[in-house]
Amino acid sequence: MNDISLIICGAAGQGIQTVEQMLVSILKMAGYHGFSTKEYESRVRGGSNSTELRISDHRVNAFVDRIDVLIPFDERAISHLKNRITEETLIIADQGTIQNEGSKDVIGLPFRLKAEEVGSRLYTNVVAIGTVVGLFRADISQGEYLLEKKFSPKGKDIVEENKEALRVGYEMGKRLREEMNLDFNLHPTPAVKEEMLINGNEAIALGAMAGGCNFISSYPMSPSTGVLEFLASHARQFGILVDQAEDEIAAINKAAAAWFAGARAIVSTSGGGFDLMTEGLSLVGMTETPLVIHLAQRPGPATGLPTRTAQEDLSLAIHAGHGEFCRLIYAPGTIQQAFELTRKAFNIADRYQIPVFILSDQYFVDSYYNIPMIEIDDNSVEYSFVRTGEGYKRYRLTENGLSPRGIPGYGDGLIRVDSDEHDEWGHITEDLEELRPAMVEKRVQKRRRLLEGVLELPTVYPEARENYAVCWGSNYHVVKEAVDILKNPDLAMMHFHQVYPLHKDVVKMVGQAEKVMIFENNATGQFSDLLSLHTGRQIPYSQRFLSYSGAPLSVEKVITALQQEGF
Amino acid sequence: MNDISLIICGAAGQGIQTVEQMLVSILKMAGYHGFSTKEYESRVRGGSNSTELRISDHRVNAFVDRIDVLIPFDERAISHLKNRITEETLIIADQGTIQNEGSKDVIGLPFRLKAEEVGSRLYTNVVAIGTVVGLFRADISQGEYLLEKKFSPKGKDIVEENKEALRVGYEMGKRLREEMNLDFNLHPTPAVKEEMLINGNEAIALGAMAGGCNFISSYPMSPSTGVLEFLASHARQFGILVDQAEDEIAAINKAAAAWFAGARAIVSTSGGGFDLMTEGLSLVGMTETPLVIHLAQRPGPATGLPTRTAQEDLSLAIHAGHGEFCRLIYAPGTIQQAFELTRKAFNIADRYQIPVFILSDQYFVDSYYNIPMIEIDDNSVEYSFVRTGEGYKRYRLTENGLSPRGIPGYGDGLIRVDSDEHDEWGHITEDLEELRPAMVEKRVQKRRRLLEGVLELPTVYPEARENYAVCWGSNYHVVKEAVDILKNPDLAMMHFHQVYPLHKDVVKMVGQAEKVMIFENNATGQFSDLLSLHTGRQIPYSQRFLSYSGAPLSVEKVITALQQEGF
Amino acid sequence: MQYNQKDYEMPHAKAWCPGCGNFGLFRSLREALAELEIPPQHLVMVSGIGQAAKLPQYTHAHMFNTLHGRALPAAMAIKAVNPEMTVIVNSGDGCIYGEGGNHFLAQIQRNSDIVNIVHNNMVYGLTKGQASPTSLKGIKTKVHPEGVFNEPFNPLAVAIAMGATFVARVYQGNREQTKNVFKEAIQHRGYSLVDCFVECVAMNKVNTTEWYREHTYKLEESHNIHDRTEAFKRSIEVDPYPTGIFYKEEGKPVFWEQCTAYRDSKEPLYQRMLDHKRLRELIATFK
Amino acid sequence: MQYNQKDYEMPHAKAWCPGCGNFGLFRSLREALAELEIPPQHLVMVSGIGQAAKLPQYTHAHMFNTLHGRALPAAMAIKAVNPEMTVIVNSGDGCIYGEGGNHFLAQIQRNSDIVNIVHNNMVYGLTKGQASPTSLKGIKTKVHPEGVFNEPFNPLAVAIAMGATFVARVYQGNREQTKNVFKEAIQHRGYSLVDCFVECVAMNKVNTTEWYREHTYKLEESHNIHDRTEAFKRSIEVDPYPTGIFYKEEGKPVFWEQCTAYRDSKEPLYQRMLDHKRLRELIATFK
Ligand SMILES: Cc1ncc(C[n+]2csc(CCOP(=O)(O)OP(=O)(O)O)c2C)c(N)n1
Ligand SMILES: Cc1ncc(C[n+]2csc(CCOP(=O)(O)OP(=O)(O)O)c2C)c(N)n1
Ligand code: SF4
Ligand code: SF4
Ligand SMILES: [Mg+2]
Ligand SMILES: [Mg+2]
Repeated sequence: MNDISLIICGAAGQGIQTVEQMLVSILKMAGYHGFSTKEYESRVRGGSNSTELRISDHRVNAFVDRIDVLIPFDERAISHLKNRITEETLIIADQGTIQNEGSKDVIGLPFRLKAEEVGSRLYTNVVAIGTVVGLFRADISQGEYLLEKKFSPKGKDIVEENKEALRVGYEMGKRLREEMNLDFNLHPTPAVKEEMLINGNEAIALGAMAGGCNFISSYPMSPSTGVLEFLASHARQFGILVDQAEDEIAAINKAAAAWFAGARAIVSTSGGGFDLMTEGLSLVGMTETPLVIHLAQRPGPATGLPTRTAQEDLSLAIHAGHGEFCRLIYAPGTIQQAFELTRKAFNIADRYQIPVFILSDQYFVDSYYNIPMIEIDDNSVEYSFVRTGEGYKRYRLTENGLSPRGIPGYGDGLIRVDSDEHDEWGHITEDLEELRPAMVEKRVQKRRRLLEGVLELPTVYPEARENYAVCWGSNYHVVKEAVDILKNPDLAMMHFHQVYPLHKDVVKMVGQAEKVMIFENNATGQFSDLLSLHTGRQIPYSQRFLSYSGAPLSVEKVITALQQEGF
Repeated sequence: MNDISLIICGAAGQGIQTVEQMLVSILKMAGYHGFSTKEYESRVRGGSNSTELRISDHRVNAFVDRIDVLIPFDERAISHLKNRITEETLIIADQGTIQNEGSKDVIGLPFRLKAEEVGSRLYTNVVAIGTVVGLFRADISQGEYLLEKKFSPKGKDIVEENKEALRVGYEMGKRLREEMNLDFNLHPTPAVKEEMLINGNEAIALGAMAGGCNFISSYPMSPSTGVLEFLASHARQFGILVDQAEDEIAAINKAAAAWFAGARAIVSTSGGGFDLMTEGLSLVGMTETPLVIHLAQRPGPATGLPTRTAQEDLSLAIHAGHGEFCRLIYAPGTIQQAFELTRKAFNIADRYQIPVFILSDQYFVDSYYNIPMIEIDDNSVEYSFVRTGEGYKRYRLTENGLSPRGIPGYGDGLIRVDSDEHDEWGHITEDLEELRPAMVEKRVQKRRRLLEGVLELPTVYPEARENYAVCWGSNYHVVKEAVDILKNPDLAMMHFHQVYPLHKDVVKMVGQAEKVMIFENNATGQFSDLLSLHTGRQIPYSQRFLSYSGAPLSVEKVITALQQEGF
Repeated sequence: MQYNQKDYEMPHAKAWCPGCGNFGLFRSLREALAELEIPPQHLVMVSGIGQAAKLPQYTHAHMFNTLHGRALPAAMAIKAVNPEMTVIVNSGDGCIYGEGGNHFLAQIQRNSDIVNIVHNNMVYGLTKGQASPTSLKGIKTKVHPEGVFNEPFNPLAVAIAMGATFVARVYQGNREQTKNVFKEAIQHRGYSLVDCFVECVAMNKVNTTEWYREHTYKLEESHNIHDRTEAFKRSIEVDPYPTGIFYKEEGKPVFWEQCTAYRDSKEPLYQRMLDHKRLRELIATFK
Repeated sequence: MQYNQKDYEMPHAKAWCPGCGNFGLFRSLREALAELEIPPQHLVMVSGIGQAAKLPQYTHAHMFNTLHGRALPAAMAIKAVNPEMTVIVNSGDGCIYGEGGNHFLAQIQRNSDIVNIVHNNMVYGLTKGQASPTSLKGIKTKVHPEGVFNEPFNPLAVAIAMGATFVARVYQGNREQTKNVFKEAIQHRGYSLVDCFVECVAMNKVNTTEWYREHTYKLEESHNIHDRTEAFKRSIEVDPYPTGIFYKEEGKPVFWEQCTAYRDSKEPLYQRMLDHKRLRELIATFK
């Protein structure tokens, strides 16, 4: 086995996240490709949460149902995952925690006992971490380094005891591997050590920074809060103005006004919070103010499943806000795309004076994997505002439909922006015969005339073929891995990272396909509808694989679906 | 001429509305069919507003560009309407108010002078009203009756002077008609006197009452406020609980909770206010709470043109609110439909536990015409809630997907409603394997399974033909009159009063048409897209006649468009 | 009928952390309900979203668990439509004073006859530790790594300024006081605000049980709860924070009874039927 | 440079009714601006939607005319991003205290360095006469045919309760006082609330010029503007309503200067460029 799926499951508050973070880091520094993703309940303590870790000697970046190794932190973990545990699953638990321990299914190891021996039951998790590292015979020094970094404020003794716990676990793991004759044959790739380990949230936040973001006003809401917290934690070094807004309405109005006044602003939110922003979105449309919106999806309607994943808000993002205006929607499928598209979002928003969305979801923002180091060049930020002179007209009607955008205080012009219909100076107008139609066209036609050069084609993988497994946003790796496994010479993936508006060549690409099957995490096929409308090729329900349980789509489910439909 | 278009134009505050109301009422009671619609600026005094009155011996219910008679109240009126004034337009003004008076174009009559003679310049408008009545040689007694009703609180003298002013005007009008040999050959229809004169707002509000509406919480916003004010003015007789909410968010949350507690509630709003309601809409979707929403459209985005008309919020109404759930959208085209569909909206909302929209617009709500008296039967309200017993489950999974809805205090059951994903009892759940999918399907499949019997076909007029002028909502009469005038044996109107979801037979109806041309008051063709997606027949831009000036579509524009496209 | 506090408890496990202040608050509330003998069938529990807002999930009564911030407008409507119900809103400081701030103001203006218990743990519990409007200055969070600097929201002072008719603060750890104030709040006719200090043991390491014990004290018996200026003065006292009933005004008309809909009938709306004859008469006036 | 009040006036015709109180208010504001010699290029006028909110349309300065209710968050952001600007918010009582109520609370908590002039005509002017949060009880409107019964919103009392640092009321007809209070508000560092009584001659037939003259009086010279409880007491006085500065607190830090973004630089954000080196260093930490 050169690709192991290991799951840690326990209650909120039992420290699963620390285990996840340390393990992926240690295994990466040991030269293994890694992926981790978590699923958790909407509570702070208790319940059943789990983290899936994939450890491999090649890149693995997708959720699988399969569990090779399970480390349950409590009894409930077993029932929580019962549908995914098979004959093949190796279950390793702290001795005494699981009932049917001793049966051939569950291997009990004395995590806590050993921890207590080392000094305290608080080290139980560290013993468990050590055990996993031992199972993979990975280099333990990165673990020691991490423990040192984490615990040195607490004193040398604590650091040493932690390290000891790690080593004790390590030995147990190694021994188990030998006793059970486990064939975890992972060949480390030294280059992996030089890569970065990063999740979706971090990639979006870093992308924003690379795009010159220096303002965020948002209201906490899972799963979008990570971007707010990340930017806040680097506010000082990068001069980012952070405001935890009183509500989402305030958040978007502040962000819009911030752009007006010269900042580069983002808001980060999720479905319900975004609903509240939609009037502000319309304001942005009317005033031709740039804006970047991170919309991290979760299952709805209403409060729904606050900590789960979904792709239910695509249609909403396309149509939200009353009246008509232009917008652009990115739905990154990979960490690299998340970074790059968010960076770009700022430049496009600025240049075209439109709102640009980053449409992610809980699965995407909470998943980590290793990627080659991100590089940025010195032109990562493209500023599009101008110094104004007297007589400046904010809404000058120009050839290409764009009016140069000024900033109050930069030059002598007065920047006059109005949410009412307005003339070129931004003054309110009721001229229905000329100004109103001209201004409507200016706003709406950005889509047709201007975005042409900006629109991107979907990713086709591995190459153009007869049949397509189509997906968008966070399903990139899930579908890609399924296509890889199926090795069907007629089948390729078509992944959309830019979902609205669609490139005109998509009509041809989809039109020419023999068969298509669309994978989406919603119950109605929102992207399928969009594609049908755009291409004129009606995609019936039988060709839509819709998953709306709140869990991420798995590689296995994609494979089964494709096989059943004869792909 | 048996169909005259008369326009009164002046500044806000000059009393145009009083003139409009009295004139349509007098002319109706004289047995003439009438129609009136107004356009006005977003201000309380000044500017240029106008009212179009159509007076005819057959039913006329649509806006026309043509002006047969213009009564300008000030100089600006002429330039305001310059593009619609032609050689044929007869302009009658108060002597001395219009510059080029005396030229053959403008006829000056001493409205104010005569008013002063009668007693006060305050009667100027009444003299003008009398003149118009005289022009048509209509019965003046209804005018006298109205003046009496209106002014009797102010004393007998005032009433008498008003009547005298009316008569003086009447004589001037009659004389003018004779002098100019005007051929206003209207044959009065006595039955018209027995009809009712009503505008869109009133029809919606009355429809709501006939549907058992007894709760409205709304925040003022043009052009939707009329429904709130109408219901408020009858709150006592009909036991309607009225709350002018602190904002639109509160309005919809109150209305949803009102249904929960046993009321039949409506909210009335416009684009920006509706944006703020969308999270509440999603709550309604999740909790399967009935709701009726009156969304009166006006041009956007943002504040846009607050007092103008548009059909820009159809896509928004379809997609608003995060997550997925079922909804139904009516867009009445006639006053009768407005009444009947609003009534029905309450019963359907109650039975299927979904939000039902009435999508109107400024043109629709502000237009008056005469229709045969509305009749209601004693079963106009269908109550669908049940008395509950112990063990009651609010979200019981049933065969047909509907769970009987209880009311707190009616029976012994506990009504437990949750915005989180929930089990049959309404208790929060994180069961992703069974409950979540079951509940999603319950909410989403109402559309497919349940609404089938409720969905309605579009109106085809005069009968099924080869080619169609397609429209929806308020454009009914405009397109119908154009079709009538064109008398093309291959051309019919297809009007959608129920725009979402679309009936399945629409696929065939549109598919079989030779040519179609869609008329919409927006810049992107929102209904055209919807129809394309639903029917699989792509409707290109060349077949979309899109009007987005903020003015209503006119009969003439529809005719020209159809002729140009060879219909 | 005699009630026991257990009669108001649902069998489901609670998703709160061990040691969470919400447990104690809930217990006191159940005791208050039992002592007032309020039948679950006459009790509607309303909440927004948050840890506090889960309380109705655990309460054996009618429940409307609304959106984050929107409990108050919902509660107001429920009471107005169905005035026979006792309507209690339980939600967090973020929910009521943050996202829902505008509704807080509006309810006081209306004097809706509802009870509003705000679980004030000075933090956003459910979303894991961001500052709430009541967070004290200097507290560090992931969004405020250099410390919160906004002026903390003072719900009592604002309520008194707005003309609220029942304004109280308790600390849940004072179980007897808490229960008694809840009882008085439920019995009060009008909008009753009870700002209730609760511990969030997981996310707020500053305002702990010890902190609350040390930084609160009970208003003297002699405090005149009918003097608005005096109440205001006491409400802006900080550190230590007084607890108890700050202000109370009896006899002010409540929202629902002032509504036109109740002029001629006191029946809940669901018991009324449309008067078709009247409607026909109204339609006839359009002739 | 010397300025004249005319320098702040746009040439466009105003859409207000003849006799509207907004004219006088606007005149006093222009005079205040001229006397303080604020260059139009350094002045950003922000408003929501309503009759009052049209004022920036007529002001020769930068302008951001936002949505109904949303002027304050916009103004806060503008000042925070571009602190060299003088930021003034003009909007109506409905806009600021009604739709925008939650932002009113939040701005006071932040002590944003902006001026907030509320044109309080006790009515919704632009939408033709519905009650506003400040409407007096008993006033009849089309939505309230039996009269308004909500407790009128008391902006001064709430602001004082929230810890606002500049709280004043004027009546526009008192031109000198109005101008002077505006000047003080503009010069004050922090959130300055000036609730300004204005006539709506078209929609409010109760609160007329005569009414305002009869029902207001000026706070005595001796009023101590630094005593919060005293200020509160005066703020709840009704009929007659005192005018003048009720409360003022100097030296409290303002929002933008407390933001981390200004710890190491005071430059407006648009003048700063991304530090790529630092960003590369940050990215490197993900290894
Ligand atoms: C519109 C919206 N915004 C944000 C959220 C996310 N959210 C859920 S609970 C909560 C804060 C909870 O804090 P509080 O009300 O104080 O309750 P506590 O958990 O502390 O009891 C937030 C921000 C949401 N559910 N809806
Ligand atoms: C979201 C939203 N709701 C409602 C409106 C309609 N609206 C415009 S102005 C206004 C009230 C204006 O009252 P106020 O703020 O007191 O200003 P005034 O006209 O009295 O000066 C309303 C309700 C709107 N534009 N947007
Ligand atoms: S996070 Fe805080 S408020 Fe939430 S349950 Fe835990 S202790 Fe209670
Ligand atoms: S309606 Fe009132 S507020 Fe508006 S302009 Fe006229 S007088 Fe002024
Ligand atoms: Mg809290
Ligand atoms: Mg006002």
